[in-house]
Amino acid sequence: MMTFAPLLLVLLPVVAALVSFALPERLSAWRNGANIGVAFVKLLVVAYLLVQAQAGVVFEWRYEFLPGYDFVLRLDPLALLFVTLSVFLWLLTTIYAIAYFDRGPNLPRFFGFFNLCVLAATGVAMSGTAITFFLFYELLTLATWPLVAHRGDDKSLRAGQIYLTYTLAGSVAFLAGILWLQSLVGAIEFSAPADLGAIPPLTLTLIFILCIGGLGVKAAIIPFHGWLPEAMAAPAPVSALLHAVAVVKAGAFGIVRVIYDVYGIGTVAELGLGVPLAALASATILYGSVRALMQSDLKKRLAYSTVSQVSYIVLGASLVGPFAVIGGLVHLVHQGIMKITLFMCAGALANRMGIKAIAELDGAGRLMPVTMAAFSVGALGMIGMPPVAGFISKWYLGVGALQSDAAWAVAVLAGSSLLNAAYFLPLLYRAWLLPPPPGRPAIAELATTRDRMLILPAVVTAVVSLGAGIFASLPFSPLGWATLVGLGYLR
Amino acid sequence: MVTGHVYALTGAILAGLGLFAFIILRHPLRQLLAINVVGAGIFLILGGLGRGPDATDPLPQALVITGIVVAVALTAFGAAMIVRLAEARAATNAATRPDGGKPVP
Amino acid sequence: MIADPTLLLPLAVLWPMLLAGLALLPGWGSRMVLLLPLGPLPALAAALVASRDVPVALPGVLLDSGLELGATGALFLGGAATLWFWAGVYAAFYMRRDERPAGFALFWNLVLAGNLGVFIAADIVSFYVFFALVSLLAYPLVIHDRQPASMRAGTVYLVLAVCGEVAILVGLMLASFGAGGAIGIEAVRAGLALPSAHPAAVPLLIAGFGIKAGLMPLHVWLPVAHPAAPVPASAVLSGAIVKAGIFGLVAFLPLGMPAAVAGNVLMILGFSGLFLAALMGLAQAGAKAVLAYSTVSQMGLVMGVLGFALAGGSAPAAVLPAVALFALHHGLAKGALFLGVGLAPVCGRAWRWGLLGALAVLGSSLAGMQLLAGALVKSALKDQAGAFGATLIGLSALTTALAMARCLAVLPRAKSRCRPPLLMALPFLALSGAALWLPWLLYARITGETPLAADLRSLIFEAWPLGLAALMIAGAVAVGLKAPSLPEGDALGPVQRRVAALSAAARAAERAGSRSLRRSRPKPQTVIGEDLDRIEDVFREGAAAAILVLAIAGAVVAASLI
Amino acid sequence: MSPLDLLVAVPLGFMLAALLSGRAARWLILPAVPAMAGLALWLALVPPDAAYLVGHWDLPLGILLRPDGVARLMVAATALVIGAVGLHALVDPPEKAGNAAQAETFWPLIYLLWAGANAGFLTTDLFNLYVTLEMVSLAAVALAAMGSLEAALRYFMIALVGSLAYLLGVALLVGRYNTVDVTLLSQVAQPDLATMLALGLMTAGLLIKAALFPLHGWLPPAHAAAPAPASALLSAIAVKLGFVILLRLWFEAFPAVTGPTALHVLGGPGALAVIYGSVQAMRQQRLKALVAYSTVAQVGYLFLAFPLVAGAPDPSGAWAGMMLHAVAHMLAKAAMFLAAGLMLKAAAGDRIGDLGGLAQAMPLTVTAFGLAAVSLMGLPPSGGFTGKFLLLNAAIAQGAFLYAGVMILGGLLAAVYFFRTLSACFAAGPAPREPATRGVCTAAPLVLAGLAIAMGFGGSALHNLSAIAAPWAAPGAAAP
Repeated sequence: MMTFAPLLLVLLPVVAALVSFALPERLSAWRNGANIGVAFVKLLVVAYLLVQAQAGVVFEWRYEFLPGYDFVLRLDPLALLFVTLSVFLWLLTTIYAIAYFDRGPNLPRFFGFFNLCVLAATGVAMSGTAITFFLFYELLTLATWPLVAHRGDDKSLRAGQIYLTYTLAGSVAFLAGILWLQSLVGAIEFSAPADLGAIPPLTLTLIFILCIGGLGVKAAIIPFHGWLPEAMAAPAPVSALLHAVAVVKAGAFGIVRVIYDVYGIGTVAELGLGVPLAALASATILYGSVRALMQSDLKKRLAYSTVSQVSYIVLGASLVGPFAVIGGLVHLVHQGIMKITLFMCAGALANRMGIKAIAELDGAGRLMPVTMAAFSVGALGMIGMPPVAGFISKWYLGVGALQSDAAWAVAVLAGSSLLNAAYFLPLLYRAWLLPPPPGRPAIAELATTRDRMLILPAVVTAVVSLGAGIFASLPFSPLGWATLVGLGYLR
Repeated sequence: MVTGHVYALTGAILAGLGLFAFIILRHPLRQLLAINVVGAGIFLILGGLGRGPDATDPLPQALVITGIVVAVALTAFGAAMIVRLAEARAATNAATRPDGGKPVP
Repeated sequence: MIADPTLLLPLAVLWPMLLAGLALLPGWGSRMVLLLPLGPLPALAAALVASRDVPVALPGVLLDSGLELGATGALFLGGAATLWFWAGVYAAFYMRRDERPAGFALFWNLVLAGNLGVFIAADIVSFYVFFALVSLLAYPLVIHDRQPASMRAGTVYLVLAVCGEVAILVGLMLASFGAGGAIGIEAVRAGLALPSAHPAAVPLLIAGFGIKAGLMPLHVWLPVAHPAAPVPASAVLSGAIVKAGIFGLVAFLPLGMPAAVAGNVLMILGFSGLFLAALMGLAQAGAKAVLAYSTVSQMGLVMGVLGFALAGGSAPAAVLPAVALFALHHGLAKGALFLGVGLAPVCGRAWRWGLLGALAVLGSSLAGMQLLAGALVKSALKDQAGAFGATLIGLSALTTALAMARCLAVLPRAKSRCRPPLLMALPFLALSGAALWLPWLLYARITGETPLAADLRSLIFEAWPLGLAALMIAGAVAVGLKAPSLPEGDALGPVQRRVAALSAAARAAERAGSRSLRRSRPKPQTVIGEDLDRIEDVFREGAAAAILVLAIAGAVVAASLI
Repeated sequence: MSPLDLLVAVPLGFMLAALLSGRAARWLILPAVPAMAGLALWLALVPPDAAYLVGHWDLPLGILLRPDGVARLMVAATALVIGAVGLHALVDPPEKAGNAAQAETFWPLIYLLWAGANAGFLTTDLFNLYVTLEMVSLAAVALAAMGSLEAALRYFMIALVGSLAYLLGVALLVGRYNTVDVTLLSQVAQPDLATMLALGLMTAGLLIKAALFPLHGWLPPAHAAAPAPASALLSAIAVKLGFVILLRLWFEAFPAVTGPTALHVLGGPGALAVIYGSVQAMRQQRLKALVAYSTVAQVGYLFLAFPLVAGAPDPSGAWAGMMLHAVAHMLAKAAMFLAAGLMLKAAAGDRIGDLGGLAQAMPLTVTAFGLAAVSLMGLPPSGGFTGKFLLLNAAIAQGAFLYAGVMILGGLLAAVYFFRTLSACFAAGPAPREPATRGVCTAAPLVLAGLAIAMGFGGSALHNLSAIAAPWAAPGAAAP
């Protein structure tokens, strides 16, 4: 029966999406209940799967959607890593979104696409073939667009256009890449890298560039990162999900898949493709950080920070050393948890106090201490401050870079840490140490249920990101799981 | 030269003339007539080429008859449309004229 | 009560964290300030009774970390715990009416946890975690009073602390990689001693720890940050927290394996700091600033010796006890000095003389006055510093003594008839006593020599710099010489001004650049659009269709013929 | 009895009934939809070798109806499209204000179109195809005339040119081979000048009907001006007949005549059509004109597929891709026109900028438009994607990177103009004029678009269906 487990993970959000679309606004309580309920059930399923996967069971569901091309949902450890992240964060973001919007316009549409978006993210994670991956990857693009353009004002619509322009262009490049490769080796399964020995290196390199370039758009690698800061026009729950789990992560995850499951480490090393990609990722890390430093809008700064942080994953994946892989994979999770904390806090600040610009943060810590405490944990984690989870990622990436003979990457990490500190610490400084503008009352952060639903998800993620750092070596910690995945590739 | 070929050649010339007319003429009615000339040419070709040395082949004949029926129907339809369009234009013109737009007899 | 004394190690760090957590409870802030002295008690117990060199594994935490108390670590731990305890007593009284008791108690305890954790970490990851804790969370202590000067000091502190963190992180990564991915401190240190170790690892570690310990060119934060904090915080900053940096060097420098370049550089920087910082301290107007420069100077001494040992390949077993002993003495004495400076405003007439006397004794001990504890620990260090180093250490007595005199001279005045409260005086006295007594107690056990082994004559002969200092001080007082005045943080001001100018220029350039990009451009869309409209009109003509039919028919024929 | 002749006869019967029943004609759609759907399903399930000779005359005189994969797919899609459009029109009759008689002419016309299209898809007799072509053209022109007489007349004239060119080709073939049956022709065809000329003339004529660039000039004004249900039928069905006949000619009758180069005479304009149609669509300010130009671009894909099918070592993939693309386009484009019609009724004006606020006012209709757009853009999961995927696969496998590039570019350009429209719907706007539409009206485009999306999940079944009695599968008739 549990071979249907992967399918269940895909179908549950569909149910939630349909319920969301169908229920009229006056039944919003039912809609909210359905959303949280489905998210919770999904979390239970994932918990079961995690335990099973720990024992070595790999669930797979297969359906021939075209002759020779199978639609495969496969829950290998790498997939579970991403699935767990997205399902967990989805539950929290759903709660957060319900509180954030309360009674805004167009909520059935919002929650419907929200569910589709997460469906696509889990689908991306579970895809067992390149074509399945592409299906979900595109679904993600489409389902995210109405979320980005949700507000319907000029800025959001423009953001939506830019988002689509970038991501669709990326998708077709990726599609061209996988089609090309398929024309040479047949359908691409992720269970084991295909035998690429007979293909000329130049062709392989070109295909690699197409695939990585295409995926790099979503992963916001320079010069394809332009859409991400623009997409900040979206409501906070969307930004949170977009940055933490759904879109950028799908890109980064795809890059990991391409390197490890399509090409295989050996081929990538033979072709000498890892180092240029790592260099590009490094450039992105530094560039994103520098740009973040120059922003005066809180969400923009966070957005550029994402540009920078997601490339850590790519860096780790492209360095192809044991520690680097683990570092990249674990950062996939850590960055997600920490960045979603930051965005949920930023949204709460905007929602409760109207704070959008960094200059308005003065005294926020005194007015909303719980929110800012969670924000601070996230920010410190982004800097790589122990014992928040970000430190663990950086540690593994750094040692991994050395193992791969790429000491320069350590310099990149160090420079990025400094820049991260330079753009996050002033925020904390303003929030905690400067006096609030006169006449601004403190916010009762936990007064009503809605208030609590707005703040507590961020607190939970903040605590989790602390826990993921402090208890990094437990078997079910992100690090433990990433190690399991990483060792699988290096065996 | 077989008689059939004469017919076919004539048909080809007719078709060419009709096509030429269709290209240089602008009025829809004239274009419709030009197309009828082309059609006539084609039926001649069909009939002429189908005319065997000994017996007449029934197939081209059947085709020509069917073709002529279709052509007549289409011509009628086209002519009706042209008339309808002329009426509509007249009505528009009348409506925009200062005298209040009485239908022109 | 506690069955296994090794359990004291986790408790030593968890207990202050628990106290910190309690401070977060609404309304508990001032209560927790009163409980500040409780924080270091488990650590003190651990330093006294916990078994040495028995690792305590903490499976699942961080990267499967562990805690372990070594002999050197125990000295550092004990000294720091003592200082923290008495500073805590002092703070409980001093901060009792503070505006922000919760914040103070929170960060005090967290920094305490980090500071103690550094000394007992068994692996580099937990070491780094504790180091970051002590390093970065001291920032709120520095800026506790929110005065503009403190805020500036805090910013400088934070910038350099973060830079130091990154240097240490990278250094540790390189070191761990060199040790084959091991994270145990012993294994990593052994890896650093290997010739295959990455050449940047040791310099980065020296730079990172040097920042914390006030290595000369990296010291600029220290003289501005230490005086900015409230008195008890200054005491632990200068007495205990800088020791985290020293302990980092102690723990990671690959002693026993000659490393000429790194060692010599460290030695030169350390010894120049020893003198230059003391001289700069002379030019300070605030007593706490003078003490802070004195800390830089004394730490320079330790690092100079460590540099010498590193360059020469001395065995760690010989060097480390001496360093630990010196650190113990300096920590307690410097802590007492800061507390004493804090006492000055509440010491009226008679009390003031008593205070000055006590401070003078402490100062003399720091300067290495014979028969005081300072001389003892310095003699232990001199044995490890080579002939030249020993001479320099001897000479430094002159500058240190002058600096201490300067400190006394600029001691804040008190309103008349003030009487120091017991809870502030007691910690001062207790620390002073500990500083002067503990080295005597421990000297034999640590160095294996009896104190005062040398004969009295040579001792007196060696005291000539101190005599010279006394003469100079007397002369200065006699002629009413005014000391030159330097801003706190010497090189900092000019650097800050230039950074500000550069960033302003960069912003201006960026604005100009974006303006030029925004200029309007002609729109090619309209031109092409009109052409497309004309083309489309052609296609709509029946005539065009007829011609195209002929063309396509021809094309099919032509192409089929090919 | 066989579904083959019933599929033609039944709509003709309905047409007569509609002509006779005047204002009540609209209700005939209720029995017609299940009847035709049942027949189409029956057709899909008949054995592969089923055939029907009309009037039981033998070849070459008789007319053979043959249910190959192409016919099955196209007949089924036609039934779906006309059925949905018919039900839509039943509730919301396509008439201009003050011209109630128009609605009456609509009903006989769709049955004529239905009969003509079914006959055209099923028959393999080139002359019979001419007749069906004319039936469909007649119905199409009349439908177009419901919107703009002028555009319809232009369409009519150009279509006549096409018909005559086709007829001339048929005449040449009759003279040369004395038969007009595709199967017989494939056995006797010689690559001589007369055959080539005939093929060229027929191809050119059919390209007019199929509106391939540069012969598409008639399409945008006619499709944009007609009432929405009429536009849906025109774009979905009328242009497909020309395409299907071209398939018969090039792959069944004359594979031995046409060389690989000749196929590029179709593929090249196909590629150009994709680009040109997309560029023009991007420039349109009116919603329906945009959708109409999108048809121009989509037709391009169908012809771009010709060289890919012929050039593939195993043409089954490219063939299925082409057919899936055609069917997906039928469903999606019909859905899109219906949705556009509903949107324009509610919107402040017919420009894209006037669509503001519609996403809130009529979410289901905008959803239908969006789903149709997804399929037309070739984004997964959808029939459009599956089709394009197979075509791209074939193109890349045979190194036709130019065609592959055009397909990819075309998808991107489509995304640009469709998302511009969707964006406009999302924008804040004035309160729509007629916020509530009736259920069936909304459901019809939604169902069609949903089917276009659902095709993405049934790729294997459709692939196998398209392969039934395909020309490349028959021994000896393989593509060159």
